[in-house]
Formats: sequence, C-alpha cells, structure tokens
Amino acid sequence: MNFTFSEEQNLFRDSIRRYLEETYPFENRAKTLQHPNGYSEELWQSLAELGWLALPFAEEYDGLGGSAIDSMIVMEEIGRALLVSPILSTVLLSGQLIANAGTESQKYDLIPQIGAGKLKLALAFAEPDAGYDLAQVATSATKEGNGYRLNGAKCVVFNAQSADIIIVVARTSGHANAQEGLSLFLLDPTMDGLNLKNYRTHDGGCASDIILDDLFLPDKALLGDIGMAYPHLQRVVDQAAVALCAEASGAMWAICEQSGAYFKTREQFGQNLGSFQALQHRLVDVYMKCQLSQSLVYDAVCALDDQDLPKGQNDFLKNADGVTKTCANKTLAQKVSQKVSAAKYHVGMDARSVGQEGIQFHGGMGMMTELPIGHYYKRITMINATFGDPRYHLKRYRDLMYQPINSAA
Amino acid sequence: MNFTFSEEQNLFRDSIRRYLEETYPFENRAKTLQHPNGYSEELWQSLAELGWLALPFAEEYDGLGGSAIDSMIVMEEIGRALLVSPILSTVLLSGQLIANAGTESQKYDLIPQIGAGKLKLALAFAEPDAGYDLAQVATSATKEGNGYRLNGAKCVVFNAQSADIIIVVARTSGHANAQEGLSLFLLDPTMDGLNLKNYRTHDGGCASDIILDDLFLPDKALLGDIGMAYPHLQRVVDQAAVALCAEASGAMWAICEQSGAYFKTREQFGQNLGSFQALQHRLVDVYMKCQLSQSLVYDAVCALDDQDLPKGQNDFLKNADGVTKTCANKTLAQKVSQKVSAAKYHVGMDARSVGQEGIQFHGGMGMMTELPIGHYYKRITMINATFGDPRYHLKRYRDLMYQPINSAA
Amino acid sequence: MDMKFNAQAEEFRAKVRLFVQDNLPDDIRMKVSEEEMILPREMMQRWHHALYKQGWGCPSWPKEHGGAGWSDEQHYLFEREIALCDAPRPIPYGVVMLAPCLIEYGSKAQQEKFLPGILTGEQLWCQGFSEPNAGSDLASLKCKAELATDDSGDHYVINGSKTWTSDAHVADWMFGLFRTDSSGRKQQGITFLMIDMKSEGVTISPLENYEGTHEVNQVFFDNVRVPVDNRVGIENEGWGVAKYLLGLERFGTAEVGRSLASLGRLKTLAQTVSVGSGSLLDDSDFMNEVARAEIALRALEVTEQRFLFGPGGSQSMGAEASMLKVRGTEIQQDILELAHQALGYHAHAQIDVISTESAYNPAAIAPKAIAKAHYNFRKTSIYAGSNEIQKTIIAKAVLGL
Amino acid sequence: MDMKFNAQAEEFRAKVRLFVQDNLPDDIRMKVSEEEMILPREMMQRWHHALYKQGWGCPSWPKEHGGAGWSDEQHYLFEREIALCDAPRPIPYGVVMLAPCLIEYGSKAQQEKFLPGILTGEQLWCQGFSEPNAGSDLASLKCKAELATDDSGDHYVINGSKTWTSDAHVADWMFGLFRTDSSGRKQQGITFLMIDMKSEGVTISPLENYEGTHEVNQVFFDNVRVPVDNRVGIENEGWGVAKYLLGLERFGTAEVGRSLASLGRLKTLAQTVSVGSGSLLDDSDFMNEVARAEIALRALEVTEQRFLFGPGGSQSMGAEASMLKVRGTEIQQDILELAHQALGYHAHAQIDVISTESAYNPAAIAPKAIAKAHYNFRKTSIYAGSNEIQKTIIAKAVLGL
Repeated sequence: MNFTFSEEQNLFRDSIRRYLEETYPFENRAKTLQHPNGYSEELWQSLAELGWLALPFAEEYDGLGGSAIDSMIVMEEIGRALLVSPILSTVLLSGQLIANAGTESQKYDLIPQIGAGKLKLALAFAEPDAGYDLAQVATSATKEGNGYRLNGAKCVVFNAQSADIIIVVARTSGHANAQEGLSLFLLDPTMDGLNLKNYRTHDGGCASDIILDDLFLPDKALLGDIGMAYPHLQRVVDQAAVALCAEASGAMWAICEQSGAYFKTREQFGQNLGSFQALQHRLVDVYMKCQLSQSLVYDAVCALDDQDLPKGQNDFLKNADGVTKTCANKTLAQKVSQKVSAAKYHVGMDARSVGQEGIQFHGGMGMMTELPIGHYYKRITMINATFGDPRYHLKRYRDLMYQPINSAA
Repeated sequence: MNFTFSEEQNLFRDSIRRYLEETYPFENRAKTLQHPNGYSEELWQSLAELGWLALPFAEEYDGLGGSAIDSMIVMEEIGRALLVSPILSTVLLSGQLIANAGTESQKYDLIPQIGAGKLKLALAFAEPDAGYDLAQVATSATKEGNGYRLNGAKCVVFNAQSADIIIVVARTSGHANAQEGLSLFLLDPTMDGLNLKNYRTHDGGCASDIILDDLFLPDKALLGDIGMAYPHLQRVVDQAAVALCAEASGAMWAICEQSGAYFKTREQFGQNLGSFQALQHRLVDVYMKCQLSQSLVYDAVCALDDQDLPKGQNDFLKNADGVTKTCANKTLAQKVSQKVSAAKYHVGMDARSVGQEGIQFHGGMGMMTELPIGHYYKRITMINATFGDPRYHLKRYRDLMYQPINSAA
Repeated sequence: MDMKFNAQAEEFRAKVRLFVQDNLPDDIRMKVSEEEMILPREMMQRWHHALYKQGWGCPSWPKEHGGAGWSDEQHYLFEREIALCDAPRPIPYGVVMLAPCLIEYGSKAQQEKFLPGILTGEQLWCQGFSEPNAGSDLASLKCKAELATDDSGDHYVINGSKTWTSDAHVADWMFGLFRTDSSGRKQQGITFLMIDMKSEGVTISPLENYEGTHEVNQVFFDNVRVPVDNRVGIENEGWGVAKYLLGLERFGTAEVGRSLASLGRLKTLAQTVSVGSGSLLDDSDFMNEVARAEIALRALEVTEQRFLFGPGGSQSMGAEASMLKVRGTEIQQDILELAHQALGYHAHAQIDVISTESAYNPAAIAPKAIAKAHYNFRKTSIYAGSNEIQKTIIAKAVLGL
Repeated sequence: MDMKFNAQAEEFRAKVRLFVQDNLPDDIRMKVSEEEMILPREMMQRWHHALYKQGWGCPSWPKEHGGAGWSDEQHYLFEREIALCDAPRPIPYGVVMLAPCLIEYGSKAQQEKFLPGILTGEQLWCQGFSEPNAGSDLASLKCKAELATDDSGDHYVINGSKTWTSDAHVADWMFGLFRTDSSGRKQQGITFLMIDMKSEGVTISPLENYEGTHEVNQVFFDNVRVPVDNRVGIENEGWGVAKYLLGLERFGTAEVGRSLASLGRLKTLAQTVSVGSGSLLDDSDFMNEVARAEIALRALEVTEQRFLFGPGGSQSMGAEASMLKVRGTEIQQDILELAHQALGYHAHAQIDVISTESAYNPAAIAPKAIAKAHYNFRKTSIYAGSNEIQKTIIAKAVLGL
C-alpha cells in the first residue's frame, strides 16, 4: 500500500498548476468567460499541446495511456483553478464512450482527432423528465430503411454549441427505463431539423437543450452495437463522476487554504479572525472534510484503475469471500459503482458544506464576485447537479450495500 | 394569541417543582430506584394526594378536568426531576384509554380509583416484531362461548409487574396490520396462565414481556366496543407522545442550565470553560434547541386541547381553505397527528443532541453516575424509543404532509 | 395559553389579505415570488404608495406621525400576510430604521423635514454603517467627519468610504455613522449623520455579488459637506443611536412569512418536477428534507410568536431575538437550497424557460430565479450582524458566559 | 499510488487471521463483540499470553526488547485483523505507552526491571495523568511528590489524587506525572514516576459510569513512598516524557478495525430485526443512516492509510493524527447509537434475552450490550485528549492559527 505519487506524476501536477496559474489566473477569468463558449480556442489548443486531451486514451489511438490517477491530477488542478473548458464533454464523456463502445474503425477515426484538439464532442444523455437515472430514456430511434428516425428531447448537453459531433443516447427497444435497448448515435449539429437552445450555466460553462424532431440518421451514425449502450454509458459516467469528485476536491482544498490565509490577515475586534476559537474549530472541520473527501476520491480512482487492468491481471477481488469466478466481473463492477457513489455522495456533501463555510468565513467579501470563493461554491453546486446529487448517490450506495463485509483492503 | 400561563398554572408548576425538589432530590434518586418497581408506594400515594393522578380526567369521574397544558406542566417538571413513576402507564395510557374507549360504567368504575391512587394499570400494546406501528398487532382474541381466547406476545409493557389491571390490545378481526379489528381487554395479572418476564429498563423504570398462551377471558373483560380500538389507541398514544415530549423538554432545559452553571465554575487553562468561544457557541446551539423544541411541544399541546373542545365549539379549522364540514373532523385529527409527529421528531432529535452535548460539556464528570447529566441522556434515549423514534415520526409527518398550506394560524 | 387569534384579529387578517390581492401589481408579485430582496426603485415606490393611500405606509410609527396605531397582533398579522401574499417587505432603511431614530433622537425640525418624504415613499434611504475594515466589528469604523465652519455655516466634512451599502444606487439620502473623535474608546467619538446622496464628492461604486446581482455598493466620500442640522443626537454619541436602531433591526429578521411562502413554492415545485413516470413527491429521501424544513420552520414560527406574545409581550424581548435571526436565515437558506436541488439537471441553466415542450414546467418560479436565490441568500447569515455575532450576543446576554 | 497490499502482506494477514481464529477463546471474543473495552484482568492476561507465546505480545517494541520487527504494513494489518476478529486490542498502558518511554528515557536498570513483566503480561499498568482539576488542561496537575531521604535511601513522598484512572483496580503498577516544583511555568516542575500499587498509602476508590459500569477510579495517595529509582528521566522534566507518550497514544485512536466490526454487527442486526412482515432492511430511512456510517468509516479508513503509507510513512505523521481521533470516536458513537435505535422497543430492556419465542433474536449481540455500549462510548470523545483539545491542536499545528 502506497500513497506516494510517482516522480512523473509530481512533475505533471507541478506543470499543470504552473500552466494554469500563468495562463488562467483568477483575475482574468471573468474576461475569458465572456467568450461565447466560455473558453477560448487558443486555450483548447494549448490543452491539446500539453497532452491533456490525449491523456486517458490508449497509445494505439495516439493516446498517452494515462491512468485514472493521472486524470485525477488534472481534474484536481482544474478544480483549484476554476478552469472552464469542454474537457468533460469531449474527453471524459464522449471520448471515453467512443473508446468503450465504439467499433475499432470509429476509435481509429475519432480518438486521435480528440487527442489532437481537432475534434470536439458533446454527449446528449440527460432528458428533461428523467432525474439522474441514465436508463430513463424516452428519446426513440426507430429503424427505417437504411437508417433510424429519432424523436425526443435532451437537456443540459454540455458544450453542444461548440461541438463538431453530438453523441445522442436513444432507445431502440425496451420500455421507458429499461437498461436494455439503448443505443448511441453520432450527430452532426449543423444538420437540418436539429433544434438547439443554447444557454450559459451558472458556473460559466455552456449547455444546450435539444429537440430531435423526426430526425433521420443513416446506419453509419450508430456508435458501437445496437441496444448495448447502457453498460458503457454507466461505466463512462461513473468515471466522469469520479473526475468531477477530483475537481470538487481541488476546489475544497483551495477554499480551505484561502480561508486560512484570510483568517490570518483579517482583523476584527483587534484580533485576527483566526484567533477566535469558534472559527478555529470550524476551519478544522473544513480541513477534515477536505482530507476525508480526498480519501474517497483516491479510493474510487484506484478502483477504476484496478478495473481497467487487462483480464486475468485483476486481483482486486482476491480477498472477497464466496465470490465465484463467473460472477466476479459483475461483482467487481458493482463494487466499483459503490465506491463511485460513496465518493460522489461524500464529496458532494462535504464540498457543499465547505463551500458555504468558505463564503461565511469571508463575511461580506465572500459574496463578492471578485473573490474566487463564491465561484467555487457555484461550481461545486453544479458538480452536485451532474451525474446525480449526494442524495441520489446515497440511495444508489444503499441499494448496492448488502454485500459480505470485511473483505475490502 | 397568548403564551402567558394563568396564575393557577404558575402556582401549580411552582408547587410541583418544590415538591419534587424536596421529596425527590437527585442525591436520593439512586436509592429510590432500588425499590423493586423503581418507585415507592408512598410516593405514589403522595402523587394521588397532590391530584396529579386525577388531573386529566373529567369531573364526573372525580377528575380535575385539567387540560393538555396542565399535563404538560407536570411532565416538564417530571423531566427536570428525573422522576420514575407509573404515571405514563396508569394515567396517560391506561386511564386515558378507558376515558376514550370505555363504556360509561367502565369509566365510573375505574377512573375514580385511578385518580385516588387505588388502582394501577399497564397497557400492553407493543409487540416484539411490530416496530412502532400501532396497527401491527398479531396477538389474537378469538370469540369462544361467552368470552375470548387470547394468544400472542406483548413486549415492553411498562410497569406491568406492579399493575392491578393490564389492558391488552388484541386483534378480533382483520389482517396483521389493519387498523380495523383491534379490541381492548382488561386482564388480571395474577390470573392463571399468564407469563410475565419482568425486567428493569435503562432509565430506572420497569417493564415486562408477556406471553398470552391460550388465555380465556369472559365477555365483560372487553373494554369498549369490539374491533373499534384503533382510533382511541392512536389518539391516546398521540397524547402520551406529547407528554413525553414535554418530559424531554424539561430534561433539555435542565441540561442547558446545568451545563451553563458548570461552564461558569469549571476552570481549565486558567479560564472558566465558559470563556472559550467554541464552547459558548455550542451552548448557544443547545439553548436554541431547548427553545425550538419547547415551541413544538406548545404547538402540539394546544392542538390537543383544541381537539378536545366539545363538538360545535371547535374553531380550529376556521381558516382552512376548501375543507368541507364533513371531512373536518378527519382533517382535524390528521392535523393534530402531524403536529404530534413534528414535536416527537424535532424534540427527539434535539433532545438527543442536547443530551450528548451535556455529557461532552462536563468532560469526564459527564460520564459519572453521581451527576444527573448521564441519566438525562438515558431517559431521553428511552423516550425516543417509545411511541416511535424521530425517524419514524419524520416519516409519519412526511406521509401526512401534502395538505394545502398557508392556512395554519 | 392560547395559540389562536381572536375574531377581530382574524377579521383584520382577512382585510389585509384582500387588500394585497386587490392592490399588489403582478409584476411586483412576480419579483418577490422569485425571491428578489431588493426591487427597482420604481417598484418599491409604487407598492409603498398603494399602502400609503390605505394608511398602511408606515404602520409601526406613532399615530401622530402617520402610523396605524395597531396592536402587536395586528403588526404581526400584517407583516405575515404581506409576506404570504408575495408582497414586498416594508422599505427597511427609511421606514423601519431611520424614522424611529428621528422620532426618538431627532429634532422637531428634522422630523418635519424628513418624515413626510419617508411616509409617502418619495424619498428612499440607505444605511452607511459597514466599512471595508469594520464589518462585524462595527464600532471600529474610520470614515471621518470633521467639523468646519465657513460662509454657509457649520458643517461636517466627510472623507472615507462605506461599503456593502444596499440600495445606495437608488437612495436619495444616507444615514450613517462617522468618526468625529479617535481619542477614546472606539464606541466613543462616533456621530450619526444624514447625507444627501446628491452632494458633491459622493461617488457610488457598484459591487457585484458572485451570482451576478448588483445590490450593494461602496460609497466614497471626498470632502463631502454635511450641514450640522443633519446630525441626529449629540456629536460623538452616535453609537447610542446606532444601538437603538440595531435593536429595531432584529425584529422580523426571522422572516417566517417569507420562508412560509418559499416553502409553499418548494412544495409546489416537488409536485411539478417529473422523474420518470412520477414526480419528486415519490422520492421519499427528498420529501424527508422538505418535511424536516417544514418542521424546523414551524418551530421557529412558534418561537417567534412566543417571544412576541409571551409574558411582557414584544417589549420584553431581549437578546433572545438574536436566535430568530440565526435560525431564520439558516432555514431560508435550507429551503432555497432544496429548491435548487429539486431542479436536477435543470439546475444548471442560466435561462428563464427551458426550451422543450415536455421539459419541466416551473409553475410560479423559474429555475434561473431559484438558483440565483440560493446563491444570493448565502448573504443572509452574514449581513445585519453575522450569525457568529448573534451567537456571541446570546452567549453573553442570555447565558451569561 | 497503489491501494493494495502485496502478496507477502496478504500472506501475513492470513496468518494473523488464522492465528486469532485458532487461539482466541470464545468467552473473550464474546466480551469484545459486546463492545466491552475493559476486560477482566484474567482475560487480558490470557489473551496476551497467547500472543506472547507466538512472539506477538509486544510487536511494536524494538526487536532487542522482544518486539516483532515488523514493517508498518504488518503492524497495520495485525491491529486491523485483531479488531476484525473481535480480539482485544493490546493492553494499552504498559505495552503501548510506558514501554516506549522506558526504552527512550529509562535507565538500563529500569528497562531490565520492568520490560519483561510487560512483555509476558504478568504485570499490568495503569496511567496516572488526570486529576480532578486537571483534565484537558493536563499540565495544571497538583498531585505532589516531595524528595526525602531516610534510612532506606532517597525517595519521593506522594500526596494528592489522580482520577478517571482506567484499570487502576486491576493494575500492579502506575506510571504518572507528579508535581515536584510549583515555582515556574506549569509545564515545568513535573516528574514522571512509577508507583507500586501495593504501596502503603494508596487507596483506590471505584468510580461508576452513568450506565453502571466500573472502568475508572480515583486513586488517593497518602504519604506514599516511591524510590527515586522509579523516576523516569530527570526530575522536573517529566512533561517531555509525557509529550512523547501522548504522541504515541494518538496512533490507532481511529479504531477503524473495531468500528468495522461494530458496523458488521449493525448490518447483521438490521437483517435480524423484524418489522411487520419484513425487516429493518426494508426501512430505507434507517438504511440511509447505515450507508452514511459505512461511507464515513471508509473515508476515515483510507485517510488513516494515507497518513501511514503516504510520503514519509508513519514517521512523518504529525498533528494530522488528531483528526483520526476526532472522526474515529464520532463514527464509533454513531454506529453504536444506530444499533441501539435499531432495537426499537427492545432498546428499553436491561436484560440479555427477550423472553418470547417470536421476539427479536439478536444473533451475535444482546440488546443489553448494545445499549450499554451506546452509553459507554460517549466517553471516547472525552478521554485521551477531548475532541475539543484535538481540534485546537489541529488549528494550531496544522492550520497555523
């Protein structure tokens, strides 16, 4: 057991932090957000050059073969710097979905372009009346000649307006919330009949609501196998949820540090704020939440990396009692989902509370737009409203819970 | 609107407090608890002489016609004094159940004796596998000739071992958790075939588990009407639950006061504990919880008193919108139940937290049996485990919640 | 003990309700139902004028100054009904804060000059208390007023700045505390002055909240002249006036009426948000939170009633009132946060209407407003004496620590 | 970064598990599974002897004194498996606290005299730190030791008392802090002494917890003679020894292993408690609480692992360790409270078995034990440096406030 980062990882983190401090200081952020998409094309190209966009993909698709830990490092620093970019939609959602569900030719075709910063994608999975349930898909894709006809509505499609391709989750069979029968389609956003309602989000990003009104797509628009999308989607969303936890964790530490610095300089009643015991103990609570949430991010990240090991090398379940080989994969997936939900719940609750304390600690200044504090809180709130809020994930964890215990490391 | 107690009520409270301070000081309590029933017969007779046992009953049954407010005053002082007695089982549960469900002759026969301290009763309603649901009754009473045959098990019957009569809730018809088909039977604890397992409870009281093994009771053992017990039972238990909330509230204020006094005298690091800001703010939280819980006790008590007004005089619903006269009674009962659950939930949560803080505030001394602090916490814990814990009552409130709002006073 | 209002009180309540229903313009009602705390000047004045015509513009004032001469119950029911019907709260700075100070400490001339404009709503005020380095520690304020005399008479010359000044950008006048002497204890040497916001040397610099609204300002004073006639009370003894005023400010800070209205909207929202084939009502975990908030609010409501209608009445309420501010703001924040959570993915959008047909229909309140209110109301535990300050007040004044 | 143990470590873990399964007597296992923290002397010694025979009696000691020479991972896995298998934790006072102090500060003669008895478990120790007026503020202790000389040589004469002394009634020896000089700062003038509990003038007065158990004592000293040879370190410099010792005490205070075992029992209990036709597993509100506790415990577990196996290893752990104590005790208390709540009406009974056939069958743990544990474990946030003290340590040492 070892919680020390490799030297490469430490250098990687330093380089990310330095890059963001230099090119994305908070003082300039408000101006950057005025770009129609919330980010500049130059920034995106720089991220490509730095290798962030190719990071998680396999080397055969020109990727860097980075681990979940590597992605975590990037996301923690993004959280700290409050970076707004389409990394989530392009790399972590769409790119990973292609890598998981796509055919070999689709992977060879698309992933290298993503890594090179030449292709931006968006994933249309959420629906207006679906809550956070990924299987609740009313959008239909009906077979018709040499293609499919799509009808339905998607909401909050992050970065759809700047995407070159939108991946749409649609139902090719099964009832409204069945896991079976979901398929993925690649959509050209400029095609006729597509109706995008674009808007800005509270954390400075962009999203769109999309109406699919009798849209015809040729067979080749299908990504991967028909009706088999759910397990891929769930897995990719679980990975992306952990990435958002890492981003939240980066924001939490920043709030903790900035509050501590404020406590040491701000005077009231002739004393530093930090000398008031009630505030001391509350900052200690914040600090403990940062530590505890960080731990569950690591726990989920390592579970994802273990799951990614080639078949046969996976010894994650070594100590689990009474699990037969045949159901090992399913049990493993369930264990990973449980760790993801544990992190998303715990980090969500703690980040919310840390964000609120951060504002309170700063008093009137905490409400001001020229300090990062409030912007961290907005981002944390939006992270909680993505892929399931803490309540949703506590329920998911609870439903997965009744396993034999004492078997985990 | 008026929250001032009448002069009689203030005198009544003073006399109760003085009596308990003189005859039931905490220093002697451990010795009193050594009585086999946890209280002395002399104490019980004194309570009768003071009128506490006749307090809630109508004057035609030699009662004092006291209101729910009067009962609340008694219970708050009992909570403060940590008095162990069978008032709950004899007066608030059994006596009130007779007053609500009994025939006139049963009332004339039994209630005056209760008020005079000549008759003690216990109510066997809880069952081992029933949780807190009053309708979950597996104990059966089957009609047989000129009587009933009872089979089943009852648990945690408070003060059964010192009772002259045990009232048993049994099912004469309906399925296992139906509200319909519950009946009440008066049982002589000395009768053959009755199996009592007596034990002490954590708060110094007594209770019994009872096996009813083919027990035959004559028709006259029936209390009130056959199959109609549930609404009476629910109402009486709601009243008793509010009385326990008042008792908990009395305990909470005592903890708050004793903690404040300790803070002012106990020195650490050359200062009174009370000068540490973190502790100050936590005692303020305790104080606020005492106030807020007190308010919900009042709210429930006043609702009970309003419900008790003779028909026609009840103007409680005056301002409710769209409630027709016919469903007014049912709506009223539901409104009362909601206020009871609000109190039992809120007081339960706050009393638990106040009890835990009280121990923590006292440090090592808080763990010692010679201080009242820990005993308050035990009593609070047992109150929470009676008639439904906070979780149960939040659920009950939630299920009753979807009413039009803005209509309450 | 009796938790009901009598028939006369109920009649009064009905009258207020009817009045608001008939007289509150829809555009103003909409703003309030969207949890906007600070309305445009025109709206404030339009609503105040409607109340004024009814004789309810400044009901809490003594009758001789234009007050309504109501009982505690009537005041309570008026404020409650106003809030439940989504009408704006009284304009705070002039009506609720300055006027009682002028009546208590002001000269007859000051009362005659300033009260009528407040009563009719023609003149709006703002409050100049906080400074960049005097927040919770109000008495450490530094903005300087120096007495000077010239041809036009005695006047103070003000230099420095005030910050987090709500409404400074819509106000005609500011009342505030200024440093006239630095030699003694910090509470000494403070003077209470009234300043015409159109005076030369006054600059208003808007401050933007992190959620994007403009409610507060920094106000800079560069040799601003204030006639001595605009001083309330005695020079260097403004702290006493301020303490009197801050005592007034504590009333109503529980904001139970507003929270009841917000909770009603939350409950409607839960019915409206569809999840699969049902609605949020089917989500028992979410409904637990709603139930919890409703119970907490009821506990606060009764507590406020106990303080107002207990032995001694509202006059006897002391530092206990601080707990109404603490819990009131916590519950407000809780309700608005739950509303934002109820939106699910729709919580992201910074637009007013979701575009799709089948999309969630927010009945009375738009997602954008919910999110904005959630973020904006974080200020309530900070302003008007932070909740930490309130707890310290309770610890000292109530618990004797 | 790698959160798995390697093959050798897993082998070791299996070996420990097997050893405990084969060697832990059922009566001791039962006591521990009933959450008893302080076992009868005989049980402590019986279990320690089994470990001692295996060479695991005092594994953390240096090898030359009888330690096991394990790696950090082995220590961690050993303590964890011990706890998961419901075996008692190491006897704390002699093995974990005094011995390292003797090895660091003691003379060769002291090491030779005292370590063997601790190693074999023949001699049990207790700790004399707290006094009636020196709890959290340990350094303000007053129990006096005066140097004297007579025919039998130099010795200290002790007068005063120690309180909340765990195990004093079963211990052979006490180590503790005594006041030898009152002239300087309170941390000065403290001397670390070892006292034979059978000395004349030692009186042990049992203290009863509110839940009825006897774990701690007040110990009175009436002219008790202690040879100077029993002093550890230099006179008046005992505070340094104590600080060293208190640093040791922080390790393992997270008690993750014990809490995992308690949580396992809670989860079994939820399956066992029947409610109507189902069980507590059907109560989603209750199961939310269990899930919440399990997640919180996992977060603590990984945090402890990070501190132990992060850069620098366990040696680099500083005041961060205080948070393990705070969260560890909070989670313990939470789990035991939930178990008590799970019992419903059966929470009342002070007996071990409910009498009826159909009544709830508590599988491994009796209602009485659950209630007692719930009450008893309130002490954990008070003892060994209250959680308030721990937070102040973090505020100063980690956050620099």
